[in-house]
Formats: sequence, C-alpha cells, structure tokens
Amino acid sequence: MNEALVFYVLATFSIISAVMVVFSCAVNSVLFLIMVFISVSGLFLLLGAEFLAMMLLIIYAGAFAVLLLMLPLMLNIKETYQHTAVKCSAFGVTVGLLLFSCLAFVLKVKPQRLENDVSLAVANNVKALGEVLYTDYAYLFQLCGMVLFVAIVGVIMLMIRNGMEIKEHKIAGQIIRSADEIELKQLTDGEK
Amino acid sequence: MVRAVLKNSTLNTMQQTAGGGFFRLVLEVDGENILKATPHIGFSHFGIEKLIENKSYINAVSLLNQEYALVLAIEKLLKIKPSKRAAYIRVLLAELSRIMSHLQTVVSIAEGAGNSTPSYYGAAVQEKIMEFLELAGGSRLHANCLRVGGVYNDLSYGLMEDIVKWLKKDFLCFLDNIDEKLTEDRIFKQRTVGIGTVSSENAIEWGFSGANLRASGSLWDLRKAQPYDVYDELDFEIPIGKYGDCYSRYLVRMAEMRQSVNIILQIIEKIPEDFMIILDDTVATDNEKTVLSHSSKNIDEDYNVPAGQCYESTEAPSGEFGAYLVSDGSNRAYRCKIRTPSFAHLQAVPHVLKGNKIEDINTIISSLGIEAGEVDR
Amino acid sequence: MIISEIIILLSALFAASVLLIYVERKLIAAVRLKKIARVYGLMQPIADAFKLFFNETILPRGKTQVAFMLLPVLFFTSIVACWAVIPVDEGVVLADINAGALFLVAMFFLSICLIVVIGWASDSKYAMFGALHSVAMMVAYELSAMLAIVCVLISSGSMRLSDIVNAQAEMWYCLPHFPMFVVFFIYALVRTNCPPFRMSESGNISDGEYSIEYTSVGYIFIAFARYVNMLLMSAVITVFFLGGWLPPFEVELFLLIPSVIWFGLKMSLCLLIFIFTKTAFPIYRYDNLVQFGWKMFLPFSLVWVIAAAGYTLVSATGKF
Amino acid sequence: MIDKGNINELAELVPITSLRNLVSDFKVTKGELFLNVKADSLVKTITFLKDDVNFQFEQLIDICGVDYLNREPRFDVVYHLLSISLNQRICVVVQVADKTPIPSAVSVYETAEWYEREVWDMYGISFFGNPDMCKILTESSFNDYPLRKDYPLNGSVKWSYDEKEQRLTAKSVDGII
Repeated sequence: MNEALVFYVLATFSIISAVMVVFSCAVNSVLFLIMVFISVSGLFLLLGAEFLAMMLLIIYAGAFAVLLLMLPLMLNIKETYQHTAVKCSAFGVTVGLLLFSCLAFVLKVKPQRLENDVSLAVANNVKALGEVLYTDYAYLFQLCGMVLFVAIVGVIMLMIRNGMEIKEHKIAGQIIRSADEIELKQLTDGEK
Repeated sequence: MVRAVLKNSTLNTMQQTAGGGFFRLVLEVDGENILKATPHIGFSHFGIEKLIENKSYINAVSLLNQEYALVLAIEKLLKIKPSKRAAYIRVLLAELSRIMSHLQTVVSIAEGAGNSTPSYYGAAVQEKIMEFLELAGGSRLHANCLRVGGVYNDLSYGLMEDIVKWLKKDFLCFLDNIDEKLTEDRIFKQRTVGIGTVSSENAIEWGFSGANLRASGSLWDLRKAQPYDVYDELDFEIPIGKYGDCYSRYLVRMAEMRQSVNIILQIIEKIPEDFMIILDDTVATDNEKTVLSHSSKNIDEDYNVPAGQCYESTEAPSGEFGAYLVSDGSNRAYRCKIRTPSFAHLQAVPHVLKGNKIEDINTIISSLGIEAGEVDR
Repeated sequence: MIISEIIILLSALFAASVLLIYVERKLIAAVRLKKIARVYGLMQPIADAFKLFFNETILPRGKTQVAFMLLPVLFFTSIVACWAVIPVDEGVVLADINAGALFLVAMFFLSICLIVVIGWASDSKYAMFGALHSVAMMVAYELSAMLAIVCVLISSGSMRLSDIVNAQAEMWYCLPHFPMFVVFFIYALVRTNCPPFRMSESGNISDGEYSIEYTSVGYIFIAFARYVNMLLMSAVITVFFLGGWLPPFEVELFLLIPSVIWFGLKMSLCLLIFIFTKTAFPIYRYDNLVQFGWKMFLPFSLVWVIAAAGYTLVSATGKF
Repeated sequence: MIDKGNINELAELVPITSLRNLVSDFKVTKGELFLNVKADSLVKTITFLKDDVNFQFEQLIDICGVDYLNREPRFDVVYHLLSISLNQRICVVVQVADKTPIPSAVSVYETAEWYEREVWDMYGISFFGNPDMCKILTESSFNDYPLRKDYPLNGSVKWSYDEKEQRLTAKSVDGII
C-alpha cells in the first residue's frame, strides 16, 4: 500500500515535470528536466535498482544537467527559445513517436536472458549490470564511449579561438624566476 | 532557427586600491579575459587645489610625502633653505613613510594574490612606524611635521636611537620573513610573474614614474637624478627590475625598503647636532614677514611669498609627486597644481589590464601602487 | 522515530559547526597575530545567525523569486542528506544503504547542479560568474575524486560505507592508495572553499561568490551549509581513507577509547589542515586550477584505477 | 651617468634650432625653462621637443590650467615635460582665451588624454582631437568649472536627494555666502 502510494506520487510528479519541460522557457525546462530525473531515480529505487537510480542522478542530474544549464545561461536565449519551440514542434513530435515505438518494441520482444538468468536475481545489481554490459553489449558500450569522445573533442574544437589578444603564461617559466633579477645600481653624477 | 547573438558581457566593478580607496572599473570580458577596461574616477574628489588657493600657505598640508613637494616649491619661491639638521629630519621621516607605503603595496599585492595573512603582519609594522611619526609630528597618519623652512620640531630625545634599534632588530627580520614566506612561494610566483607586464618603452610612454618605472628597467630616481634636501649627501643604490611585471614591481619595492633602511642608518650617523630652522638669513632681511624661526608663534603666522612660478617634484613612494605653484605675492597660492603619480598610473591601467584575466586585476592594480584618494585629490 | 533521529543529527551538526567556526576564527587569529574573544566567542556564531534572521530579505526583481527563496534550503538539504549514510560508529548511522558511496557521489553532483541554479536565480551577473567559476572548478576535480572513490570501492569490494570501514581493519586505505588520498583531499579543499584550491574569489576581488545576492535567512542556510560541508568532507575522508572509527593500532589502550572518539579525532585532524591552508597560502588562479584538475589529476587517477583493479584481480584469482 | 643638464645650455639651443619659428617667447626663471607658444604651433613644438636629439622630452608629466581672471587672453595651459635620458625639465605655456579650443597633445603623448580632460573639467578649456573629451572628476550634471577664479568657494545651491522625484535636485540656499 505504502509503496504503491509512493509510486503513484513519483510517477505523477515525473509526468507533470516532463510535460512542463516542453512548455516552459529554457532555464525552467532544464530545471524541470532535473525534477524528472530525480523522480525517475526514486522509481528505480522502488524497484530495488539502487545502482541505476544513483547513476541516473550522477550522470544526468549532476553532470548532464549542469551542461544543459550552462547553455541557455551563457547564450542568453530565454526569449527566443519559446517561439522556435512551436515551430519545431513537428520535429519534436516525430522524434517522440520514434522513441516511443522503440520502447514499445523492446517491451514486446522482452530479452529472454534477463528473465531466465538466475544469478542476476541473486547477485547485487552492480555485478549484474557489469556482467551484461561487458559481455553481451561490449561493442555497443565501446561505441557509446566513442560517441562521447567525439563530442568532447568537438567541444574543445569549438572553444579554441584564434586572433584574440590573450596573455599566456608558462608555469615552468613563472616558477623559475627568482628574486635575483633585481640589480642595484648607482646613479652617480659625472665626477664619480 | 535559434539565432543567438554572442555578445561580450560587461562587468561594472568597484575596485579597492592598495590603500583602501575605491574607483569604478567597467570591464568588457570574454570569459575570463579582459578585452577592455575603463576606469571611472572622481568618487573621492574633494577639490584640494581649490582649497589651497583659498587658504594660507601654512594650512595647505597633507600626508608627509605629499606635502614635501609643496613645501619645497614654496621654499624655492621664498629662496630659503632649511638647516642641515632639519633637512636630515625631513629625509628621515620621508624614508620612514616610504617604508610604510611600500609595505602597504607589498602586502596588498599578496592580498590580491589571495593571501591576506601578510597584511596582518604588515599592519603591526605600520603601526610601529606611525608611532614614530606621531612622536615626531604629533599625529599618526597625517604626520604633518614638515614646515616651510624646516620641520615642526626637533625629534624628541632618544627617538632616533629607538628607530635605529627597531629597524635593525625587528624590521629587517620582518623583511626576511616576508622574503621567505612570499617571495619564493610557488603560488605567489604563479600569480605575479608575467602578469601585467609593462615594457620599458611603454612605461615611459604611459607616464610611469618611481618604482613602477624602475621595475620596467629604467634607471631613474629623482632622489639621485634631481636631488633635493640632503639626498645628494647620502649614499644608496637604486634597485632596477628586468621584466616590468607584478613580480618585478614587488621585488623593486622590497629592495627599496632595504635601501630606505640603509638611508636612515646613514642619516643617524651624519645628522648634525645643532637644531635651527632657518639658515639663509638674507631672506629675513628681504621680506620682514618671511622671518621664520623655530618659535611656534612666528611659524603659525602667515607669510607672503614673492610672485613667481615654479615646479618642484619629489620622489614619493609611488612615483613622481610634483607641485606647480603660481604665486602673486600674497599669503595664498594663486594656483597650486598637484601632480600625483597615481593619476598617471591609473590612466595606463586599461593598457596594462588588456588581455589579462579577471582574477589578476587586483594584483595588477595593487602592484602599480595606485591610491584612489591620490588620483582624485 | 526517524524524525527524532534527524533532529538529533541536525542539532549535532549545528553544535559542531558553532565549535568549528570558533576554532577556525581562533586558529586564523593565532596565525595572523590577532586577539579575539575567548570562550565566550562560542556565542558569536549563534548571535550572528540570530541577527541575520532579522535582516531584510532582498529578492531579485525577475521571475526567479520562488527559486531564489527555495534554493538555499535545497542546497542545505543536499549536503545534510549525505550525513544520513555516514557511519560514525559500528551501526550508528541513519540509513546504512547498500549503495552508500554512490549516494554520496550523487549528492555531490546534485549540490553542484544547485550551485549553478543558485547563480541563475540570483539574477545577477556577479553571482552567475561566481557560480560558473565554482562549478567549473568543482567539476574539474569531481571526476578525479570519483575515481579515487572507485579505487576504494575496488579494494573494499563493497559500496556500503560501514563495510568499507571494516575492510580497513588491517590497513587504512590512505597508505596503499596514498596518491588517491591526496587527490581526494584536494577535492575536499576545493569543495570546502579553502585556498589554494578555492572555488570563487571573494572579498575585494572583482567578481563575487555565487551567494553574493543572499541576505537574511537564505544566507544563514548557505553559510551553515558551508560549515556542514567542511564537516562532511572531513567525515568522508575519514570513512574512505582513514579507517573510520577504527583505532590506528590494535593496542589494548587504544581499544579502551570509544570508537566515536577516534572518528572525531580523525575528523578534527582533517579540519585543522583545512583551516591551516585557509591562512597559509595564496590562491591559485582559476585557469591554472582547472588545468591542474583536468590535465594532471584525471589521467593519473584513471591510470591508478586500472592499476588498482588489476592488482585486486591478480590477488583474487592468483593469475594474470 | 645622468647628470642634471644645465638649463641655460638648453635655453641657448632654443633660438638656434627650428624652435625659433614656433616659440614666441622664452625665459629661464629659478632654474626652469618656460617656452611661450601660440596655440596653433603647440603640437609642432611638443613633437619637436619629443623627437629632437638635443631635447628628448619623452614624458609628459602634467598639463595644468591657470586662470588669470583680469588678463586677456584669460587662461594659461602649462605643459610640463620631462626628459629621462637627458635629465631635463621644460615648461611649455599656451595662452588661451575663454571658449577657444586648443589642439590636443594626444597624438604626441598618450598620457595627455586624462590631463586634458581634467583641464576641461576644471577650467572649461576644450581640446580638439582628444578622443574622449568629457568630464573626469565632477559628475555629469555639474555645469560649472570649479577652479575658475570667479567660481565661489561656498556654493549657492545645495544638492540633495529628493524622495518625491527620486533623483538628485538642486536647491538654492541663498544667504550663506
């Protein structure tokens, strides 16, 4: 009873937040996205998937959302975003439908291995996840890593700017300087 | 499509200078880097020049090193010179307050780099110097002991011995301590070396003077080049920096403090015993009202200054401090323009800051020894 | 039941913070040759909090007022929540959950996220700059610190914090994982805002901290959260690297001392080092600091994780 | 190395160099050399003083205005130059009438900018060619030139904050002077 209550509260919360993500301005939508993550991680906890719940918080709410927040803050696109959201709605709906059909497909197929493997139920879920990830899905996992790597390189390339007058300092050169550079000189007059 | 215009953001900041005054600095930044900096001054302007024009000469006094140039200019117009002992006392007090000022700059460079602990040690030392100035002149911060024709009074008995004892024992220890803790500190070096570099040519072009000019490598010191009072009789060396960055400016100031100690020790040896304020008796016959003796009655009376104009400059701690005096023969200055070093240095701040990081602003501004009150006058 | 425990935890944290503030002021004053109040100085933080309570609350003009008021509380919660999983003694812990270490990491990330939002909600450029600084700096060290925790997890084989402590009965992890201990300690300095690894430069420096716009109650929460954070980081270091409540040697005399006191002693050692660094060093410049985090610590920690995992694997299976 | 040069030798150079066409008058008083120049030959003069090998005045120390109330033209603008390499000082004086702009020295000395702004702020002498000719020390709503001799020391208006209008307002306080 208690668990069911918590489930319904979290589920409603996450759905409402998810809807608000679409219908609010840039920064607010990211904040709602964080709420979605938090409530979904609560749902994971209810299922007993502690590792997944924490990972969701760490990766999405922690790292990912920080980056997402920086974007609208730095670019200051609070106002323009809302107009374009309407224009891009067709695109959004298409992507949404696509994702939903993927989910439906997965639910229908139901991977057999997860159902049957007894060891997974017994062992804690870190070990279980590790075994699945590094055996069956090893290549996909590596591919994800590659995608992230490319993204990092792309970001760094975007940030490199040429032609700006910025003073660079070499740390080694800075530390090597000593107080001996000061010369004591006499400013004598002509006779001396 | 989303079209965001990328604009550099501007920051409107209030900068605290080494001595505690404030001015406004508008920054245009790109991330961490300063693209443009515009100082706005005038927030502590109180019209000292107008006041000097409307007060008699005696009332136009301020901080010790600051009144020095004015006193010299008035003396030049009056064609008088202080007695040897008075001149030595002047130089001694000027060097003491130079130590105080350099110390303030040095600890505020450290504070700009994020370590405020040295400023507490510095405060104890400054307190001691202010005690000496109080014994010499009667007040702590505004020492107020220079007079036209000499000084306010002879140094009280035993004061010089106290100063020497303190300088030799405590102050040199303190300097060594700072050298040990700060000068060789890795992080301090990273915060000051190569920051705010000013080349020798630029330093001259941007109107630098004093320690900042010397840190850039120019051999120039008014105390030696155009000596006033008894500086030509004293033997001291001029520290010259190489690179003109914050670290050089810091080192030059540290070395100058040691030279000042050297100067004071020489003064104690050379100072003559007799105390008299006026030397040149001919002036007294020139103009009855300019009779200046050490009796306080005559000193506090007004005197007229012959008509004429002159420019006198002294080596104040932060640079060339000049006074351009126009007299019309009355007991008030017709025009007194005060040339402060900070005004010229602050004008160069936009050039120096350009391309540096936001975090370094404080280090750079304190290392230039800028004081907002001196800028505005 | 749980409510009374939470109240006990909060009051203990409050008392510890007050003591910490007093000791911090006293130590800094000692280093700087200043004189400050004696034992009565303990009342100062309480009086400060009381005074702040009656200060005027200043709200930003924009649409962010609700967030502005709520966020300090959330920030405070995200830090206090970490205390729920920290075992002070065998069995003395609010919630001894399986994934305790992960919970800590999640909360660390969440508090970073909240700092950005605090900067945004303040509706001021200076708070925003401060928040961006803090976050960039913390993220730069966060990953290496997480890898340091991963090393500990690999060695202990559990994510439950009390198991981690018990696994250190033979040897504290600060010895075999000494470089990781240093990494995590520096991360703690970054998080607790101690120079030379300070997140945001404040005082007379041009840009402020993320909390610059806060007054009154909001400021109380943020300031309190800071001290709780200092306590928390020292406790986390104690649990992960210094053997928690375990005495350093299994000597009869040491075993007589209650284990809570050992925990407290280790925490205060860490806190003393935090406070000492506050007065002794200048601050690294922001860009140097971030470079240091990304270019030195992260690759090194990665290598160390692989080495630790390899060693554990070899010693467990007995073959390469 | 650096000996203070003899100011009389420098003064002897004035009539024999190209300065003789630019300078209308010069005198040595109290060890200082004053050159009087016309406003239109000012820039040429200081350029020459900066570049010529005999003078080498690299630094502009100060620009200041002097108000001679009953004289015609009313103002003096005094340029103090310093030669670091030759250890010399020189004063260049320009006489200006009220409301007459004079050429700016910014093209020769960068530091002239703020000094000229200060003279403008205090005396109302404007400089053409200065990139940013605006007030520097007083606030923008202040319309007088305080260092002029006819500006009173005690103000006849008092500035105070008006609660109703939400701005600074000037109130007349007659009778104080």
